[in-house]
Amino acid sequence: MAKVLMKGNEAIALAAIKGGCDAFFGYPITPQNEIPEYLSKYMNEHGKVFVQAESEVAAINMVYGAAGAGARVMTSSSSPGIALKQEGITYIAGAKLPCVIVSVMRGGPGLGSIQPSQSDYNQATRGGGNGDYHVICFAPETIQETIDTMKEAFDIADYYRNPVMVLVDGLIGQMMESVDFDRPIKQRFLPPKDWAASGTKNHPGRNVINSLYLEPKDLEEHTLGLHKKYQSVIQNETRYEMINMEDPDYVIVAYGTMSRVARSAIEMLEKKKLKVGIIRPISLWPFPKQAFKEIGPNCKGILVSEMSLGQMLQDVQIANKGRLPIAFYGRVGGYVPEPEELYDAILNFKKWEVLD
Amino acid sequence: MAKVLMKGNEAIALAAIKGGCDAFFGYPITPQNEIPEYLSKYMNEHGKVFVQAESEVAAINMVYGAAGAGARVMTSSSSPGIALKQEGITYIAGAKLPCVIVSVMRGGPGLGSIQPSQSDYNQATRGGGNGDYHVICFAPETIQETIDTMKEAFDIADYYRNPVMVLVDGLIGQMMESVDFDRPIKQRFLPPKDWAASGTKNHPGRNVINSLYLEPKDLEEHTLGLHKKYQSVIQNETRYEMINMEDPDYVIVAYGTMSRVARSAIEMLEKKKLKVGIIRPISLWPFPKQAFKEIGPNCKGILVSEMSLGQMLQDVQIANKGRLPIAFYGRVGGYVPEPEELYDAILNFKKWEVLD
Amino acid sequence: MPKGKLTFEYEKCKGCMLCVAFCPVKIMYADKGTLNRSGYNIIRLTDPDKCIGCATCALMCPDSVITVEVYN
Amino acid sequence: MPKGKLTFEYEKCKGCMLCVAFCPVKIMYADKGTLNRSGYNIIRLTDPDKCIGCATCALMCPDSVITVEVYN
Amino acid sequence: MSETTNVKVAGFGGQGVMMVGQLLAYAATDLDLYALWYPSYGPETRGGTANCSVIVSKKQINSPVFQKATHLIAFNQPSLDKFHDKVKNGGLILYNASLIEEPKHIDAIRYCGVPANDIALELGNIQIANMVMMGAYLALTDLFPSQLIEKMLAKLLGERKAHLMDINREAMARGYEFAKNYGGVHA
Amino acid sequence: MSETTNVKVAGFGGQGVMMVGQLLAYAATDLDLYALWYPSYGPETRGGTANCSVIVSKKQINSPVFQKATHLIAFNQPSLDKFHDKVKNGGLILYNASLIEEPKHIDAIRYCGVPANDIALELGNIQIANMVMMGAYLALTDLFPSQLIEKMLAKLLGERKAHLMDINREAMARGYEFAKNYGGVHA
Amino acid sequence: MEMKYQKTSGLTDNALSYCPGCTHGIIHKLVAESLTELGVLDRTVGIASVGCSVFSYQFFNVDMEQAAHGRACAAATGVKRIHPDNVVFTYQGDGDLASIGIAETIHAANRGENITVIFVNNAIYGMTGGQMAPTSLIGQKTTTSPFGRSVVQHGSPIKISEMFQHIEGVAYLERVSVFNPRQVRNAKKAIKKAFQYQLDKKGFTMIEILSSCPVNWGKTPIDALKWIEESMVPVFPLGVFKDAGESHE
Amino acid sequence: MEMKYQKTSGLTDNALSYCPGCTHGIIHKLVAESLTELGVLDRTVGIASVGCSVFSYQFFNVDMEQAAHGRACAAATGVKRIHPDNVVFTYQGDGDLASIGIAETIHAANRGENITVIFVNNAIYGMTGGQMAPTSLIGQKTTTSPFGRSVVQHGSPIKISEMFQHIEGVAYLERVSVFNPRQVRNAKKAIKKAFQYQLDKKGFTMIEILSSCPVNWGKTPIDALKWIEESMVPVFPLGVFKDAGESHE
Ligand SMILES: Cc1ncc(C[n+]2csc(CCOP(=O)(O)OP(=O)(O)O)c2C)c(N)n1
Ligand SMILES: Cc1ncc(C[n+]2csc(CCOP(=O)(O)OP(=O)(O)O)c2C)c(N)n1
Ligand code: SF4
Ligand code: SF4
Ligand code: SF4
Ligand code: SF4
Ligand code: SF4
Ligand code: SF4
Ligand SMILES: [Mg+2]
Ligand SMILES: [Mg+2]
Repeated sequence: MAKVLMKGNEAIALAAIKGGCDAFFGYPITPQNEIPEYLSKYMNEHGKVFVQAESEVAAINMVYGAAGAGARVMTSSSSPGIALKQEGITYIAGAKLPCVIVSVMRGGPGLGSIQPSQSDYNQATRGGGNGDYHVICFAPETIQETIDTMKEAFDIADYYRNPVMVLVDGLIGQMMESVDFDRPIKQRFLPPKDWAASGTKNHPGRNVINSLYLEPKDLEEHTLGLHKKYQSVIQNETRYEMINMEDPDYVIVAYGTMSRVARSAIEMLEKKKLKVGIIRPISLWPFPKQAFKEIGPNCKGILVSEMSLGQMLQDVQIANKGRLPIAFYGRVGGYVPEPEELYDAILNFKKWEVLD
Repeated sequence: MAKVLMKGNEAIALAAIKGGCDAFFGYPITPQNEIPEYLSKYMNEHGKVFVQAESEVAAINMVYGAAGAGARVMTSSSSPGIALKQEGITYIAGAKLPCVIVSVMRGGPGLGSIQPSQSDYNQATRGGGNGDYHVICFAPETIQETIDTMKEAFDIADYYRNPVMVLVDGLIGQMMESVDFDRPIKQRFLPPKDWAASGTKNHPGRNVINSLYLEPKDLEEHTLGLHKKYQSVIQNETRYEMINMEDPDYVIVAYGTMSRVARSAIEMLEKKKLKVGIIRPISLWPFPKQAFKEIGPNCKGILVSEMSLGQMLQDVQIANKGRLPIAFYGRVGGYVPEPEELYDAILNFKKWEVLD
Repeated sequence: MPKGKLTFEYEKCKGCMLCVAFCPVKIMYADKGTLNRSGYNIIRLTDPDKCIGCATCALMCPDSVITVEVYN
Repeated sequence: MPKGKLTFEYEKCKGCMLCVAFCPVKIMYADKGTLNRSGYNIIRLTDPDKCIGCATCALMCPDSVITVEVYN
Repeated sequence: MSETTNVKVAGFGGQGVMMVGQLLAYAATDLDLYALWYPSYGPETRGGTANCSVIVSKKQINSPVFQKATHLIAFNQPSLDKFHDKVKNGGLILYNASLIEEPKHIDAIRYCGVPANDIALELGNIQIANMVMMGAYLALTDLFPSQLIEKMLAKLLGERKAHLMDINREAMARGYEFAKNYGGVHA
Repeated sequence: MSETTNVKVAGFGGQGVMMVGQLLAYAATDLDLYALWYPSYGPETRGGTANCSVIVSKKQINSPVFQKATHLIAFNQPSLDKFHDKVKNGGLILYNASLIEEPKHIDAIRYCGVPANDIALELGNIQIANMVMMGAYLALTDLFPSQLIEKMLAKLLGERKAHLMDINREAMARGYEFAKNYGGVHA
Repeated sequence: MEMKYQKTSGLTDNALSYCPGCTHGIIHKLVAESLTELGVLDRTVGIASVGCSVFSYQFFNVDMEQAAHGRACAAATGVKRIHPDNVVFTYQGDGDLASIGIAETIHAANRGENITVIFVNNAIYGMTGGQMAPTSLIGQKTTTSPFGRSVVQHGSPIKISEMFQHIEGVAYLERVSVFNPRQVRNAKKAIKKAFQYQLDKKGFTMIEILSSCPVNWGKTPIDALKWIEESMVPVFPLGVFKDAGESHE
Repeated sequence: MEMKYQKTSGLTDNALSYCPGCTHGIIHKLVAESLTELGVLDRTVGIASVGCSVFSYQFFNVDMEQAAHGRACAAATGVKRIHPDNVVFTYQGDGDLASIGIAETIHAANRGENITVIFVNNAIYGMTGGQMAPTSLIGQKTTTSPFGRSVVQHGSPIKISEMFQHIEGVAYLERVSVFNPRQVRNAKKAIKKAFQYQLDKKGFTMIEILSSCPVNWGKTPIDALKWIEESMVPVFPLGVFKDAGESHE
């Protein structure tokens, strides 16, 4: 397949099909509607399942049901819609089920707006469901990377029996770029789903999908088991890109759309003879803490930039361990900062420094 | 009123009435059922509003409606129930409405268990709703403190026009202690709610309760306005207790039930000639970062202890800025660590140290 | 002699043609030559004298563009 | 000669008395002297010979405590 | 009375276990002592067993949980089995001898078996076995005078159930008496 | 063609603004250039105005947003008003003269007003005013040959709408011609 | 000269955000006129829902709350319980009310909340760009039912009024439309009556209004009205489904 | 000797967690017996809901999923769409189905999901300790309606079967009870018929079963059965509410 120009949301949909998605359950919400719209056509044509649920709550619980029955399942939504899915997501995590959740961020809080934003970082990485669980969360920066991530997401979910979230902002969902659907993804050994509730004739024993453990002993054991799995995710799935990081004067930390803006900004800064590197977290959970150890000794500070008022900022603070000064530059409301703004923010680092 | 022996949940309910609560909307869930049960009787008798909603989602949106109409409103729930309220909470925050949310934590993830836990720290402090918003969150350690907090919570919510969460674990909800309902609370000047949607005859102009701002300019302005408010909350409402903190050998950081366990543990450690202090965050958001600056120079490390696998831990990491080694000791599943366990954890600090 | 007098708030008109369609005496039309600020053709009467002042146009107008007064 | 033969899984019995209440020949009773491990009085027959093997007791038992066989 | 007493009360649901614990906590509060009562509210509450913990102390109570109880009041066999090893040396195990076999004794612990069900049945009401145990408990410890517990019970029962006071009082007295004369008490 | 071209296309909803932008992006992709298209999808899309941005580049496109456009194609007055000051020095403003008054010119910018609606109406279909503008745009820039845009358009219309190719082609030609002969073009 | 028809003072001067010819605009007028005529504008609180009518808080000249998608009836319950003497209404689309919000709506009705629900059924998700609604008709092509709604895959259009007539808390329930002047006048009557019942504290009232979405139906505004009459009405018959009459207080 | 009645192999050997005399136990047997007799245990997936029956995943001898409170029908939809040839059923209480889960239940019905819903209506929230349910009777005292349910404050008990009969996707819908041996036998018939309809791919089937909660009603198990007969049945009349008969495929 040659390169094609495609809208982010449609690319996500097609990539899901290429990634072996068996079923989609979702509820309309801007700015991700092209995902269900595309899939309503093509899942049908491929003999797969597409259900427009009555709500986000219903959708995520259909995902629970279908994932528990052994399928490769996805849902997609946007900010307030993801909020409604939080209970379902913690159930899925608690029952050790695989699924893919696409979150296309818009402005908040509340109904907010439909413009792009990154202010659902906390929502994506800290849940909002109850309990000690994690959702593996990837935040690609281009439509190409979004496609590659989507295709792999189903395998990762199956491999760890854990929900995987692909987190983009509304801009990535709405824009078009030229992309290639045939790039290979990592091959993983995926054991048969002999744990699935599909009728006892399909497997030995009786399978139960469940997250209830009333006995403290059982729940602690279960939770520690999850914890152990998360350690292996941290070990194996942490992803980030180091850009221009040989002994930089400053480092910008940015993900998704913002890292692209940062790329443009550092080109401008180079002309000012400022060497600015970028740490681009690709996995937001697990957050690539180790990247920060590699920052050279001459770095004067870290600029975190988000389309929010500072959410990933906290992960950077944890990773930085007080070593370097941290500044924050963010825009909200639907504004995507322009390269010039980051350029200025680096030049006026002190002004944006996060004190205390 | 003399001291009375009272169950935590019932004390919460009575304190709400004393705090001037006009209306309760909630849905049953263990281990907080005594709150609505108590209120179903007494709100009625006091001519106030009690509605058992059809779900947590409905309950929080009734809270939205009633708070928008100018009332002092509360809801209460537990872990998966709070998850379902996340959309409503971000709407309330986005629309600048006051309300009190009581969260009585049980085990998770998913259905988990009904035993006490503290694994909803992230849920409480990082939302799970969308957007850049904050819920002011207090975590008292005794029933007495819970009462005092509840009584004040309505004023704080009104003062900042922001949701306030009172976060306790199921143990505090279920146990009985002797308490005094007549302790005074801080007096605040609360301006009349001339912004409320109560009919135009009750105020000048037309009032609209809303969180939608489609124009980037408007939403950014709105969000920055919220942000400014949050700065003043940080300034004025950050609460913590420093226990035995004159030049300690170690510091335990614990909140709620765990800080009580820590109090017992440091008594045991004193006999071992170890001077161990406690930083007890009372407000979880805003988190009392400044307390950590006051840790004396001879401290060898910070032990964070939670009934979770480490959630507040991250706030401690941020506050600590890499200064002291941090260890973590947590139990989950419904187990409340016993003082002996913290005692051991301090003695074997290295074993529990959080690396990387 | 017209029985009704119409006033249009032209800038609110969206050119939907509902007034035109339901006018019982068929005297309304969209003026293709005139756009309002939103880019819609505004509505005029071919023959104001024939207006019977029934206000059906105003009733059906979703955007409250039309005011109808009647001569009494 | 009894028509039915009853077997009880005593440990599952919760002493709810539904079997007792619905036995058409009223031959069942709770033995106050015998508790099972859960603390419930177990059920016995006053007069096994009178059992007609109708299995109403078993039908109504929520806990599937009773097995009924009939002599043929 | 020692500075802090940790009591565990355990039995079948319906045996009135929670109430025994609460009465102790109410009594402590009445004396201006610190008190904390905490129920198990887990899966065991339906059909199975129930238990509660009480802490009575002269000073502010910190940890609401304790590893070892000073006193165990066990109403049935599973409860004794479960909590037998969670009693402090020097502690007391009071058990309902109607339903529990005499346990193997550990030296550092006092034992007392009271046939609470039998006494209650004698008095004509199985429901008051718990107050028989309460009476015995008061006899074996110096925690509270019987009158105080009676006063608390009266409050708890309220007017609507005031007619039950007599039989409860009698149950306590019988338990008290039995324990006072109990030969098996060690130490 | 310069390394990177930023185009802003803006007008009323329904004027075919999005399609003009998409055709440019498709054409770039066909030439193996990098292309990025991004629509406004905000409140303005219902009834009000709509706009899209296109970036065409010889190298990987980083920032998907730009502060200043190289070229502005304005279909109505509000769009010109909104984006006039967001055009780079040395840039181009192409406007629909049927609906837009001639703007005050800034020296460093080229202007071209095409009466696109009028030409389209002449051709008998107001819907193709956008392709008139497209033709003019191609005449004024060296971005793409008309044939390439026609090829892309054919793809976009598909078989079902293939019959519309002719009139669209003619619209482009008329726009092209008009712009080539346009006196008002500066620089 | 006598005023025969003018913009009601129940609406603000803000231009409506609806597409050309969308009958949301007509329904807005009817609600606003009713409240004005009943003289209750100054004690009314309206609840805007999420859908094309989300901006109705800018249009109704009364105090308004904007509620989360589907939760208008919950928010209305909150308001009404605090201010029982206020007039409280919700304005909701079919996606909002019949899909995500059906639980909140049924339970407000079942509690007999003394509120009025204006239920605008246009058989589509208008605001989000034309996805299938639970009320979409069999065969109707939408952006998420590209091959047409099918009984087997999607089920039949949900009949809200038919279901709600069995709810005891419902005092008045009528299905109307606005596809011609006569229907508009009738719709107005129904809406006003519903508010009157609320003033009389009779309980939950709901008016289901078959409305158009020319843009997402791909029709001219006039053809859209025809489609209501010819395609929707046979599936959603007009009429009074419940009228409890006398107050139950 | 011939076996007349024994524990069905459709149930596991785990002791049921229900209170003494709770008819959840009887209903469990009927469901399990039906599945056993139809020979479909090995291709059945059951959905346990949240309520006293949450542990039903330990009791039914089939593959099970435990679903979030109220979402059993959504989870069942997920399973059924993946495995259309499996038998899929939910087992839900009145709090689960009629309160928090009514949206999911209605929409599964409306889509005509080919699943069977076992709806255990005991007019109370059993598991959480006896709070008011939407089906609680007028005057019924519960822990959250201490003065008794009242029409004015809480509304009347919700009639699920009455409402659902209007949903086109519903193939079979009956309300039964288990308060005496005859009713138990009748309930069994209804349940088995519902599963048979599912096997015949007729669409959504639901059996509403009036059940007891002796503990939270404060009654002996036997008095509780009487209360079903004397107090509940008049409010929730037994009978077939819908029977679509022939397959609609
Ligand atoms: C929780 C949530 N889910 C989804 C959306 C997206 N959304 C906005 S409006 C709408 C549907 C509107 O349809 P309807 O209620 O029929 O109103 P209409 O626009 O047709 O008048 C949806 C799904 C949202 N804003 N919030
Ligand atoms: C989201 C959520 N809300 C509330 C609860 C608490 N809860 C557990 S069971 C239950 C009600 C059960 O009542 P019902 O469905 O009637 O079942 P029953 O116990 O009566 O059989 C509730 C509210 C929960 N587990 N999850
Ligand atoms: S008032 Fe009646 S006759 Fe006059 S223009 Fe309007 S619709 Fe036509
Ligand atoms: S009905 Fe109103 S908006 Fe429509 S064309 Fe007529 S005047 Fe304009
Ligand atoms: S089988 Fe019939 S007669 Fe025999 S004990 Fe049981 S109910 Fe009684
Ligand atoms: S019905 Fe069953 S559980 Fe109940 S008493 Fe009889 S045998 Fe025991
Ligand atoms: S999208 Fe449809 S319902 Fe919404 S305003 Fe436009 S025409 Fe009306
Ligand atoms: S609480 Fe009620 S419904 Fe639940 S098991 Fe006990 S008796 Fe049955
Ligand atoms: Mg609609
Ligand atoms: Mg129930």
